[in-house]
Amino acid sequence: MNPWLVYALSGVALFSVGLVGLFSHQHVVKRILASNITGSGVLLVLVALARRVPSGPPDPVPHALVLTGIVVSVSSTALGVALARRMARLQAEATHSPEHEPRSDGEGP
Amino acid sequence: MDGLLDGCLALCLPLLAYLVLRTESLSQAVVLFVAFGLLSALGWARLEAPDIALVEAAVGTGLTGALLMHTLSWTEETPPDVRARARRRPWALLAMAALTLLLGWAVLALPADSPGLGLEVDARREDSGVKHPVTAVLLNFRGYDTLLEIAVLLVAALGARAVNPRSERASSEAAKDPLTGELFRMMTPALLLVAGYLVWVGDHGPGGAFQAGAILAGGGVVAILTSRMGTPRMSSLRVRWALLTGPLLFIGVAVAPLFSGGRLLEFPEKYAGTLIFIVEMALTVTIAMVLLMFFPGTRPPRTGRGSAR
Amino acid sequence: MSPLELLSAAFLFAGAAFCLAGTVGVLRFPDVYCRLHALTKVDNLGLGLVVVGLALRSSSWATALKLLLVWLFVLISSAFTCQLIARAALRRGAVPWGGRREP
Amino acid sequence: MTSVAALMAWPVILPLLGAVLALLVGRPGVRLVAGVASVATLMASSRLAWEVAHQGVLRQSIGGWGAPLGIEWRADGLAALMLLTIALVGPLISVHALDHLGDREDREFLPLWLFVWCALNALVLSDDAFNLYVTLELTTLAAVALIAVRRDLPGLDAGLRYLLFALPGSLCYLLGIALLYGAHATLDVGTLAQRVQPGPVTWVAAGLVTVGLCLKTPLFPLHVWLPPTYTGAPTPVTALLSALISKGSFYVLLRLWLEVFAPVLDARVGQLLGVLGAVAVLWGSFLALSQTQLKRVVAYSSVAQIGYLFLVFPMATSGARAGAIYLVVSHAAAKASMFVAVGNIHQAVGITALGGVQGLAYRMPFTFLAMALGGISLIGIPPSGGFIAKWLLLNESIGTRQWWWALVLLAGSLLAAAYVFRILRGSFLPLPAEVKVRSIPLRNELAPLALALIALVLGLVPWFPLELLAIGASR
Repeated sequence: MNPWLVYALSGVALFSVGLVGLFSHQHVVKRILASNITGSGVLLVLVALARRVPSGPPDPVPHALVLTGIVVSVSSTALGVALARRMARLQAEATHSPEHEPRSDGEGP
Repeated sequence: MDGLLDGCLALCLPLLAYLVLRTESLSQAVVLFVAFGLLSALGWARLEAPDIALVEAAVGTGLTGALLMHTLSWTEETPPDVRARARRRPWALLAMAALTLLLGWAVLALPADSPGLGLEVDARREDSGVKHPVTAVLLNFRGYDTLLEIAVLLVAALGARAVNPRSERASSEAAKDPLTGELFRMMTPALLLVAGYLVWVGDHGPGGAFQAGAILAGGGVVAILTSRMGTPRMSSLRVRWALLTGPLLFIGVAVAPLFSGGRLLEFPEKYAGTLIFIVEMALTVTIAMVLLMFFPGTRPPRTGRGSAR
Repeated sequence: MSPLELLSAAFLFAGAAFCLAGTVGVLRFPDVYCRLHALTKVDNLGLGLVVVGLALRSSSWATALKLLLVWLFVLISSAFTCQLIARAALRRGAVPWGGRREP
Repeated sequence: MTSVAALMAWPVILPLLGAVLALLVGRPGVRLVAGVASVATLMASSRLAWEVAHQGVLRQSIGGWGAPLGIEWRADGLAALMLLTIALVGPLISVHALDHLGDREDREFLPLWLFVWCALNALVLSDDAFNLYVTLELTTLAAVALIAVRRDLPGLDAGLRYLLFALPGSLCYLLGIALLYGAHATLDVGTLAQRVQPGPVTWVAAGLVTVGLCLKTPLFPLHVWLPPTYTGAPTPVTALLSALISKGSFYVLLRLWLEVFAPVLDARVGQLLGVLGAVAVLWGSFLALSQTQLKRVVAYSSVAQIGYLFLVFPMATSGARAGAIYLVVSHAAAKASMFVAVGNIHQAVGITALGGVQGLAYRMPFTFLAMALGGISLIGIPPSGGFIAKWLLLNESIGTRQWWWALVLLAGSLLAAAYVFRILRGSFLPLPAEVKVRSIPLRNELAPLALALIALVLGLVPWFPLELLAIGASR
């Protein structure tokens, strides 16, 4: 049960938790968190595979892939959060604007 | 002794991830998610991947966590129907276990000690112009991936900015606030120094454009949240130049050899190191600017929820 | 075990003990302000002891200084975050715990 | 400038450079920069396709590093045809988008479209598995940003829904690639094809890659996000999504399946994909028949047409491959023309219900001619590209003695005829008096017509594309 296998299995478990969680939750922020966890799982598997080198430094190629993967997953998370935030504000305005007095701080859509 | 730490860490990660998704209240889920990010940064460190631990801690946990908490003040805490969730939970657990077993079966079938491409990278590292293998792969051997990835960052920034155009200008009353003013003044020089060091050290040690960009963005986020600096807006030319110098330089360096009969992204032998360093400096500014653009500057409108002011 | 390693092991154990105390404090204390005490004071001390223990073990002075730098930055940032959290809690109307409450 | 490296680099670098410059110049110069970049990329793509037609398969390693370390590019007939399709269909849709969307949206639509173009060109040319992941992700994020470009509630909801279905798709694909890298220590598709043997790693990796890409294409059981996303997004963006962006993930699946996985997996898995495709055809067509909104009819027709594409997997012969790719190309042109026509109708009359189409044929002749021609190609009536594609697939299904796919093809065509004529029938009825029709610029009317003519020409002159497709066909 060498160390890389432990982390690879943990990465696979993370992937499953994230993927199933993504499809079983409705709330947008929860689903974004789940997709982030799925991404971490895949990247953990990749880095665990890099650690299989018997002696000497780990294999740098998966490290570069994971660096790219983290930046891509952060970009998609940030885009998802931006969309969710805008939607929440529009919905809030839609439900509260009829009886709400005109907004003071110039917050028009 | 190491096995115990690895085993415990490898076990905690999925459990914490499951907890993140199971907690009903959103703010608690986000806090647990930040803890999960820090634990996974520890995992990267245990797997001897310092570059990734740096980026995970700075970007994956720091910025994403701050972004999620910043958003929570907007999204309504929709009351979850606990009964439906409870009915579905055993099925979800069953699906997770089945998927883990299936994928675990494949992982166990992998060869246990294949060196991967490590040997090839070490063989060709001298003529990549950079000593640190990860930076060599990231910017020279697979530089094309990084070029497309910068495009991914630009698209995400454009999408996030397009959707949240309103941003607050720096307000003067924030400057007088003793707490954040002092923090800001004390932190900024150290931050710039660390970011510069990280870009420079990327040549022969763990570091590089992403880590440095993330550190700079961290400082910028503090400035935005303390409304000392408005979110960078695409409408101002300075922001656009800061954002796009990196990509333009990278494309220029990539395309230059084509005119002299060489191949795309073929760095000339002698100048490879310096060219990579210049491109990384410009990319650091781009990455920091993009990560800052994800942050809306506006105070969340307190509509509907009468929280005591 | 050379005396240097013994000393560093002692520091490490002390640091771990303080971190444990800090965490128990965070779990047990009744309101935000007490928990902030536990977090900021005790955990930072624990971190300081661990850092000193590691510095004793580290091979070169450079790493020792870098470790101390880590501790310095954590001290600065936790000082400010603790103040900010306390101020935000006070604004949100979290009443400080006034002594023993009737069960 | 004629070195192979330059030839293969320009179709990717030019749109990227165009997008970055378009972002830089800001509002005044966006249309000019985007126009110049589009023309340049069109020339670069056709120049590369011309070179492939004459020299056969072109290969190139980026940065001069060899296969295992560096990233390889490969341009075979299939890639050349896809490059041409993207270069022709895309700009026509973006011309229509300029008037359909407001002025503010231009500043965001054009750079995003150029990013999509760069990503699709990079995807078509790349021969490296992880590079395909990065291009897929770039396409997905640009598509999400495009869907939400109007910042209205339906657009945001559609964008989020698409993001939260496409993200797990990419991550499944990435895990499949990670397993393959773990087993064979290479990311190059060509080397993978030689090293892959049947075994648990290959089966699970193939499953993950297939599920991931079927989520993004989308194939039948995983297509739930398509109708709401296609109706919520602005119409030109929907045209881009259905015509080009969904074809990108199918292209990757087809390449990986035919070259890497087919020889090692037994045929039953191919049959399963075929069955799912068949169910998608019937399910999509039935639902298209029962819709009342114009856009939803065309959206469900996309689900059906994508179903046809998956009929290639059970009969993995070169003829079926040619048929599937021909359907990809003709569907791209035909579906784009129908969505753009729907956009015109919406712009002119403002009604999206099916009934609102009544009597419009007299006032918007070109739009409805385009819709008719596009419909003919979707149904597969002789002079259209769709007919050639379905003919090839029919031939193969009889040739490989899997006649049931022929039944699916015929039933699908019949149903397609039903819902296309249902739309066209209304347009020839007398125009009700109270409907006031705003006149739309001629340029907007010609865009769908040009797209529909592409689908028609594909039917009239099929030998050029088929010869091009034959170059580099592995089996």
